[in-house]
Amino acid sequence: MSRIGFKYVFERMPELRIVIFAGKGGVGKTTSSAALSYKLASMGRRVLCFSTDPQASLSDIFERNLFGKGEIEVAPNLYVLEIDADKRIAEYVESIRRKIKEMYKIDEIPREVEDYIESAVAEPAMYESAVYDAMVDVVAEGKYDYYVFDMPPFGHGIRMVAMADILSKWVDKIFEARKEALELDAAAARLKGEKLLEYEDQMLKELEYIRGRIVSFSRLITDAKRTAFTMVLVPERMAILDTEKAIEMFEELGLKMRGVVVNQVYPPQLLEDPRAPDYLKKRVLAQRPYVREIYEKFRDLIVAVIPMLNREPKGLEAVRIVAEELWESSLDLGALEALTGR
Amino acid sequence: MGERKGLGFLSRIKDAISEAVYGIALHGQVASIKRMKMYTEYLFMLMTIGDMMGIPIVPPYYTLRLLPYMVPNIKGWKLRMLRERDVTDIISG
Amino acid sequence: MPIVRGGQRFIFVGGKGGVGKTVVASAIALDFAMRGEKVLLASFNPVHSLSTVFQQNLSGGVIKPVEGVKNLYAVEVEVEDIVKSYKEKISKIIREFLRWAEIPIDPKGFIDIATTNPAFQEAATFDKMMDIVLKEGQEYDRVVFDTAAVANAIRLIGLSKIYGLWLQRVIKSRQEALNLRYQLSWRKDKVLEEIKKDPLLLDLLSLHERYVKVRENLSNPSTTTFIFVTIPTILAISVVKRFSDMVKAYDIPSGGVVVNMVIPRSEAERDETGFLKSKWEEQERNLALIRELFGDNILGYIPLYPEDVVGIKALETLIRDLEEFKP
Amino acid sequence: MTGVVFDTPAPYILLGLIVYAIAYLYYSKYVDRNIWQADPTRPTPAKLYFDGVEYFPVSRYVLYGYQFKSVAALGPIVGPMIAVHFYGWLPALLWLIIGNFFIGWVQDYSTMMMSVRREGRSMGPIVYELLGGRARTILLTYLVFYLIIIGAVFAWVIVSVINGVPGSFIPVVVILITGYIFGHLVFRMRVDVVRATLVALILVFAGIILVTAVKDLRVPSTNFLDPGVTGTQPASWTVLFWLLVLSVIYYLAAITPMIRWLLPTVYVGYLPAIIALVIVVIAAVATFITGVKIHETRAAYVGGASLEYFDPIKYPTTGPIWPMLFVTIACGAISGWHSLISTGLSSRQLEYETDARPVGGGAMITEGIVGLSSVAAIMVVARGAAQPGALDYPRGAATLVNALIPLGPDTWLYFYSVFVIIMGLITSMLFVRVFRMVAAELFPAPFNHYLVSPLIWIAIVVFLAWLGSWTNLWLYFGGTNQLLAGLALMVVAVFLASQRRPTWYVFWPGAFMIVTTLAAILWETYVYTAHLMQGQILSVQRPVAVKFGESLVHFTNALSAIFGVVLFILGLAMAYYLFTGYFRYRSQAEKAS
Repeated sequence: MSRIGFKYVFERMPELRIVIFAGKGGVGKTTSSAALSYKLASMGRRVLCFSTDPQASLSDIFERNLFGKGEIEVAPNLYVLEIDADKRIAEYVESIRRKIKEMYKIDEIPREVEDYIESAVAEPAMYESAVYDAMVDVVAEGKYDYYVFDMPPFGHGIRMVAMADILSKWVDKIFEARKEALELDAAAARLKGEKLLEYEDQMLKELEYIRGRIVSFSRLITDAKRTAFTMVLVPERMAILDTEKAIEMFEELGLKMRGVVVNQVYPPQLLEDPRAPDYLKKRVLAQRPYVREIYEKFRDLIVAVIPMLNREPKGLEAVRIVAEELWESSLDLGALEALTGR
Repeated sequence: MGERKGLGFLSRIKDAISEAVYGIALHGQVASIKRMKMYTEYLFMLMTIGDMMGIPIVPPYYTLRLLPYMVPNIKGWKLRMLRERDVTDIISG
Repeated sequence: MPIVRGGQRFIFVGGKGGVGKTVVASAIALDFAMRGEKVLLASFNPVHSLSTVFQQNLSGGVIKPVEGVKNLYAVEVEVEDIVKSYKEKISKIIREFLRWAEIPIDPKGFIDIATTNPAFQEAATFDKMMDIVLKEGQEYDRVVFDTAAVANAIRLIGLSKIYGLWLQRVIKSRQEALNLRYQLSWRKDKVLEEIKKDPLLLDLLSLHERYVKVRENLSNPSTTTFIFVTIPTILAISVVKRFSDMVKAYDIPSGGVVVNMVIPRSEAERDETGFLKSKWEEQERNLALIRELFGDNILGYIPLYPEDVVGIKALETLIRDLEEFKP
Repeated sequence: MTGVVFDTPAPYILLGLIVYAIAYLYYSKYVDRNIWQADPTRPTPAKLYFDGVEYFPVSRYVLYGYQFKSVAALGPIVGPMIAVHFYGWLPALLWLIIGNFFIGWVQDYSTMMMSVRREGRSMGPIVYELLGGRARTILLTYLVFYLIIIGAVFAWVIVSVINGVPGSFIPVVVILITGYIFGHLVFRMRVDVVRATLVALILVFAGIILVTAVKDLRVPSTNFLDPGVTGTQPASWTVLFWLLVLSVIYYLAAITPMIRWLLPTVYVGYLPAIIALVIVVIAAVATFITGVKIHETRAAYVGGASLEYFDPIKYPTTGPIWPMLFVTIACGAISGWHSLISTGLSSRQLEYETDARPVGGGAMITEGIVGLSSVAAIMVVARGAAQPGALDYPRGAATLVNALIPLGPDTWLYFYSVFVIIMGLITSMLFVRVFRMVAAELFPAPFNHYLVSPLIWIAIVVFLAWLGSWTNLWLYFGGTNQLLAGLALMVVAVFLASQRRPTWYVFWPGAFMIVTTLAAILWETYVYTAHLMQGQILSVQRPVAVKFGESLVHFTNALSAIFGVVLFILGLAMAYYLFTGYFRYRSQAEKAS
């Protein structure tokens, strides 16, 4: 009953396709993402691990430069994507320029349009948008069985999710406006008795395309059956506060947090081990109140507990260790409860 | 206009009358509908390329994708949107 | 010797998440205050923790004196008010355009979306930071910024020129639009008055003006320094490396690196479980890397404490350790 | 046909038509060529500022139709109805003919031309540029008054026809519903306009035929809420009832999406209206053949110049022929409202400068013809009691038309009653919408809110229509409208002066209109003030006074007097701006040469 781990999450949620790891900086989001992806891939499924964090450390974890290199297979079936948003933006904008030139058979883009493009590139939220679109992109392609997203720290992570909400409302609204404008055009034409051309508005088509992507992605990530939002936290005051605030903000967005992963929990045996120095025991004890707080506040949400490792989780070997803990935690809820001293 | 020349006086009268009837019955409404469309377009443009008038509204990432189709409308849109209007402009129709 | 040497007024503290930026920033601020300088500690974290570190209520978005320490003031920056006023301005402009609009759709939804631009939050944070640099901060000998994750910080302090570029372009667009509006108006005098008072343009212009000043301030090695906090793990080190390189590339003075959460050798040796030992061995390799990368720029080491650093006493210990502790 | 045709309206109407032909063929051509020097090669705003929405060239025939539809409403019907009653048909006819010749089309055409030469600007901006912000504010304030007063008068006319012709409301409801159906067919179900129009026509005529054929449908009966009241003169409770019904319609028109109901209803309403107008004009000329005679109780001239008419108590609802006749008949002779239409949309869509003459001038002259036919219609029905009745026109029109197309007097009575009601309704529905816009510009919050401002309009309109005297209100309407005309003409004079062009042809008509209307407004104010001072009430107000006490009526009259004072002061101020502006530009022009 009290066994925990992602194994059970996947058992309970057979339709689960997307796992998103969010949380404060330095709590092990990227490690968890890498580990879960690794585990799923080792079971023979195609997995994409995608870091949306601009301080992406997937390269560090897999000890291989992945930044801006596209989808790289780092282990059998395990693909990793660390996008270079700036590069992506540059390419995207260039394609728009090309399209304008082709559409109107011009060599030079009109000044006000060019000004607009340049200003768009520099817009503060452009970076996030590009990352967001990359997420939409890989999911829309549907090449993988599972997608694991590593979100940027706190504010930006939530915003990335909020973006799904805003963007789909936005695209809905402008779609409505465009459609209404065309309706009105058609109405005027009908009153004039002009032959009614079946409207082939290219912009509407483009909008439909954008809308299709945004809305279906937004639907997907807000679908509790197919997407699991997971907060990673460590037994520290700030991490707990962050997690609470994140859950609150998620609820404001109408989303539900699927679970929390508790990372860096000192193995309880350390306390009983006579070989452990007082210093270490003190650290274990210092962690206790926070473990208790986590247990009390998030008991129903805890999906996995990762013990404090004796080394930095990098390299496939270390990832494998974390992966096993994530999949079936050696510390189950009972052990956790024991830790709280009740 | 050129085509009509050969059609003779009577058919010219007929055309004139049917145009006048259209003017009485429908022109005003078509004008109102066009104006409504114009305002609807305001919203659309504001929400997409508002930055172009210094009104940043949403991150322009997806807007860029629409930009190519907007290119021919931008000038007219700016003119219409920024023209100062008075109540007496909108009485008719 | 103070932790941060040099006379710079503005001290930014950054690093990967979870490395203890807030604690280090607090320690630096406290250190100066105890040496008799008037210090402002400003937190730009999305979830503030100064109140926790100092064990007193410092929230509310206004500058408050830190009780128990003379000369130390702190603020947990809130941006909601700025975001709100910005939203109101945008909404007013849209409504103005639609004053006589006969449209088949309800514009309210549009206005709601229009005012949720995620850039607003960022711009507002930036705005506050500039205020502190240019206004409030001028009354203090030192201002210590506890910034959010480094990527934000870089953008926040306008290291990336991109923000300034964007501002310039938006200003230009706004000016052109207003100019066209003037040309197309018949109430020239009235419209000219309105254009002069255009809230959006005024905002943008003041933003840009302050931006330029802040940039000047920040790229001046005699007024600003940038302190990085790291812990002896590869992940944290590579982040600091990346950002200190970036800072160098932008001619921003870098004030040094603080190495946090170092497991003391003595404790590792005492551990017979092997748990700390193997961690420590890894740490030794990483510390060597840190020395290699930052050498003389290392300001000091902070041991990994068995307990959380909370309260002024603990900070005082930390300050002492920073000077004395050697791994 | 007895050989003596001078006892039918035909020769007089024909005389009018001839004069109008001269106006159009010679006078307007002269003005167009010599004063404005219209040049078909000069690019019009439609071409210069082409935007496909407001600015784009439209054929002159279309614009002519549009302009005519926009200027012709109940105005050319109600005005003659009152004027013929009080002054006899000859003065009414002469003013229609001469007024339109020298002033009416001159204004419509000239304002349009001025706008063409001013980048298609509308009246507000032109006045602002020529005379300054205060003059424009006065103009807009005038607009507010205009919209309220005309709303009240139309409301009263509508209510008295609905009340006097039981069951006439039913076809009107049918039209309102048909409007919705038409909108749905065309805009939602994408039926083409011809088919949808057929459906609409069938429904509209079915409504009229139904109420003519099935007598049981003629409910509710006249004055059904005021038992004991006889005659068709509407009584207080019934009036209030119908006014509230109208209020609902107006409010819906003001706040629902235009495209769903208001616009299609306007269209559907105009279908029978156009037919009605064309038929009545033909029938008026055809009295040569049909032999419908001028009614024996109708005299060519009744009075108005005698000293008697200077007694406001004895003749409270009229007054001396000068200035009152000239404000009684506005539309048809000259109407200031048209200047707003001419400069609103038409001037931005003229393809050639030379089109302004047929569009601006031609439409106004056509409206004059409608006015003539109204006079003819009133000529052939009996002159009732002291007050002109709103039923005079439908009765007269039915008499004229039935002689030509004998479908039975009842059929035509219902047809023309519905025509009057629906024209009044449609224009009022559009006016409340315009009021909403003006309020958005002029009023402080929360009165500028689109859900609130229509209520203000409706409340005042209902109050005035219920408690005021409609003929007096009509005179106020005429006053505001004609003053607007005088001002518009003067604005053109100022403009021409600034362009160093001859101004006489607009200056003198403008001056005449301004002086006449200021005098008329003053007279009306005097009428109300005199009643107040002597503790009297106007005869039409008696039923209300009996039921609700005289103080309410006195209050209404006091309000009306204040109305008058405000209008007068505003008019005077505007006239001041205009005349000083005119002479300033003139002296500048002289100095320059």
